[in-house]
Amino acid sequence: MTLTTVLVVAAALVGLGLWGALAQQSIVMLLMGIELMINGVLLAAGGLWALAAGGDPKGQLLVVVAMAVMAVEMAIGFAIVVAVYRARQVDLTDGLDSMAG
Amino acid sequence: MAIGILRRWAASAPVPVFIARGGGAGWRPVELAADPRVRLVPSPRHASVLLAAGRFPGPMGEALDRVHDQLPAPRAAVWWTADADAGRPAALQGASVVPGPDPVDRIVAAHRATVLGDAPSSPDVGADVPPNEFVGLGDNGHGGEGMMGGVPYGRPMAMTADDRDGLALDRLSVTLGPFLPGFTNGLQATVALQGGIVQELSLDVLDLGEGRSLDDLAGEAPTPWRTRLRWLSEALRVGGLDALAVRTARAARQGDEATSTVALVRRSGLLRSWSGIGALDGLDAASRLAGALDPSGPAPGGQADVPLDRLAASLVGSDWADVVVAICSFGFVAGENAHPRAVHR
Amino acid sequence: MSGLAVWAAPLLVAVLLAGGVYAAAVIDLATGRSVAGTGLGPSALLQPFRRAALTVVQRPSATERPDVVMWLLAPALYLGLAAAGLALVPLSPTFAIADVQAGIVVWGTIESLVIVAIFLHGWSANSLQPLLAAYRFLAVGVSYLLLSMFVLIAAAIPAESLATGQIVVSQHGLWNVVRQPLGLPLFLIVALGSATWGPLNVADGTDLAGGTTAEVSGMPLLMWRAARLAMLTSFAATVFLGGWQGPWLPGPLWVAVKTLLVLVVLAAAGHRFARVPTERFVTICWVVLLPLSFVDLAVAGVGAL
Amino acid sequence: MSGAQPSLVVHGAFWVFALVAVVSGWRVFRTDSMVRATFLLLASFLNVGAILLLLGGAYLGIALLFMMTVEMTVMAVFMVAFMMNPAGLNPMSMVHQPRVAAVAGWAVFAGGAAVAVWGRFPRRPLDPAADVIGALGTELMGRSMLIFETAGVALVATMIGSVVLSSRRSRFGDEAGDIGSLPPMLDSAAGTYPPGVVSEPAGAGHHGSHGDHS
Repeated sequence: MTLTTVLVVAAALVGLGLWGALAQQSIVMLLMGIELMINGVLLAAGGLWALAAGGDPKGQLLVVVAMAVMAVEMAIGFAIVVAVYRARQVDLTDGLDSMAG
Repeated sequence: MAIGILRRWAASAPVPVFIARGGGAGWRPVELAADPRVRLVPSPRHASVLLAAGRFPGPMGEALDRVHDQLPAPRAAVWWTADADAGRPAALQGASVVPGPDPVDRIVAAHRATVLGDAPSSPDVGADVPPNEFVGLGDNGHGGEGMMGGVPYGRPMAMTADDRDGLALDRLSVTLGPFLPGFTNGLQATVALQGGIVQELSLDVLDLGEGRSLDDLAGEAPTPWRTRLRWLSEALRVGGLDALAVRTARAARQGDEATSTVALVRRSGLLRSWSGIGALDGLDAASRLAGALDPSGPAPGGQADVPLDRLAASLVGSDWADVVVAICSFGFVAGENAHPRAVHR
Repeated sequence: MSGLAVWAAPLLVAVLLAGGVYAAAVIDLATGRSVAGTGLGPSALLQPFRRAALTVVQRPSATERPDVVMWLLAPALYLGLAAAGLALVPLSPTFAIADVQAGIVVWGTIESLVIVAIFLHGWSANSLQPLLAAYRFLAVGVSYLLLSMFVLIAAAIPAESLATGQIVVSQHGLWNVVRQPLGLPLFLIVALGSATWGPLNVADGTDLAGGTTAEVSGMPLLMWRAARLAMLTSFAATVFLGGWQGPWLPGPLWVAVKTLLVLVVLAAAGHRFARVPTERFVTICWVVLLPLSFVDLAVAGVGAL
Repeated sequence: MSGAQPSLVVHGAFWVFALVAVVSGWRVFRTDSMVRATFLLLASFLNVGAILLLLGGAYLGIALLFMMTVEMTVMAVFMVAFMMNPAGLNPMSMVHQPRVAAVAGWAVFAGGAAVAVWGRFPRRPLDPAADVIGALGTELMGRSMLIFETAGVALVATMIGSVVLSSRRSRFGDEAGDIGSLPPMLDSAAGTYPPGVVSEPAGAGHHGSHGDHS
């Protein structure tokens, strides 16, 4: 468990998340891809905090803020999904090619 | 050796019994809860003995067969009936028949014999295969239109439809009953569910046959209060009050006034839990329960003609668990006497 | 790890778990019999073993296309979480099996994973009644989880620490049950929910033919029942009743006595109160209980100033 | 637990957690069932949380476990509610632009890994004796109070925003009754609603304008 290995694992998670977010048609699956990317970011931030920054409390703060961002992302994401689904019966990104209305 | 000890301990446990109430059983089997040698369980999966009480003609017999196969081995079946000569369902071919007032001795004996390995476990009746072949349609071998719906295994898949939140979520069609806890004898519900919410409901009573009731068999004509306590015991089990249900069953068996039991029921919050559920003709489940708790209240069976169609229509839009409570609450007014068919359209 | 040998910790947890499950089973049986009016009798002491033996003898059931991995994993997860909860309990001034810094947050995690375990148990059977039970439990679970958070944070404030050991120490002279009178009742509601017990038995209720357990038999059913009982035992004594503190008796004994007391209260509540309808509980939880937990937190905060 | 020289056990545990985190993260997008997808994502999060614990983030790791468990539980409900094929019984494909996505994913991974392998980072490992939880608390309530408060306000705004967006009586709604929101016009130029969206007076309501069934 060195900084390098931690960061490689984090990069793998971010890559997987991006792949999922781009490839999946469903909006909720897209959200899950984004969550997985943030997961990788959290790991990278935690690794840098513990192994490169000597435990600077700002590093922990960054991780906490990232978690808050994740919560916001999911809540607003789902609210939009609900609103869109109510309006159009659509839960696929391809069905949302127009922002009109 | 160790296995032998395990089995001996298992054999001496109170017998978990799943009761299937058939024609002529009324609520009488519920009284068995009073016996400390048995324990009534809510699912056939938890039982070691299936007690078939009453008659099981035609579709009732088929339903019994399905329930029988759900009991885990080692299992046994006991048939408590006045007329064992009339049609015997496949599940009861090897069952010991009790033509007397109290089946508990036979239940315990059957349980001990199968658990100790002295008697074989009651064999499966149906084949363990899906009811239909998988039939694939569409681009990816799924069932129906678009990417959903259809009947891939001969059963309808979920399909979107309107719902009360305006979200048009998936809807699932199933048949439930006739041996669910709280259900009146032979009652079967065909229901379309969206989540736990009932969107369509039809209630039917399967044919229960004609013949003597279990009370006739015992040579007893139970007082209205006793039949009321039997029903109350079942209702308490549905409400999550198993210990009080045992107490009530004991009172029914002993012919008690059960004043303290009724007081406990009043204090249990069951009335509050059931209020607002299953309202029909200005009465909800709680007020029906309150009527049952009042010794001077309406006699059981006083309202023999519960219109199942109207009941079903009034329950559309409620939670499935509330439907069970509502049906259970009608079990009392409908009367549990020899003829559960009193619950009839 | 308080200097405990690596092999000893799991062993000790197993002993605690077995003892806790047994005690809970006997107390539940005894309170049930007292409500039912049947005699208590010494048979109550052996009954749990008999019933367990029978469940072991029965064959595990199968449904059509269940998610087998999840189905088997859920009871194990539930039991493991209960064990983890027991490991957090400080047994004496110097000893808890798992003496972690953020003990109370760990407990919150256990509670939330319990919700996942119960949901998966109902979901993976691929059967209607378990699924309905799983969903209604989810609604209840997410509601009571919030209560638990605020109540536990309130308990951590006087201790100025997230460690369970410190929380017990902080109750010297004045137990949290007195200092934060709202805390214990609210926390007992959480305990009933986590064990899906009595009034909050929405996951395994008879009205849904046994709920998430409706399709389960044999060993998995035994594990599931043991886990539910174990969840009842874990935590209330530590956070609100002063843990190991008390005169005359040694610490671990006080923990046991207080835990048994809590068990009696919970078991009696289970036998005396009917199941609360899901929608009503969720409403009560958000409208009444959650504000009460805010008050609890505010009281704790003001007390700390 | 973690110091300058983590033990062999810590190394082994790290690789196990890392492997499970990555594999379950990958399986999220390869399973048919939405519930499975959600809880696989949770598994990925739980393992990352465990790695954070190994790294010495006593609070961060646990907080991640806790938060993600609750979040994924709620997510499971949404997944089942909004995804087709919730149980995974119907085999189907729900992907688009798979090649673009795969290339982008691999590219990001390669870039990140390159930075990880060849990048120069200071070597300042965490002091194992440090009180990291206390340090975080002091930071949150001290120098970085403003950031913390901002996050709090953002979360409140999120709550309000998501309720407004998702509630039935949203900004198009009608307060007078249970009429529900009127969805925006799909074709605003023509000024027409698609058929069935506006409720017909005879009660032939469609979604969004559906009254109580009872």
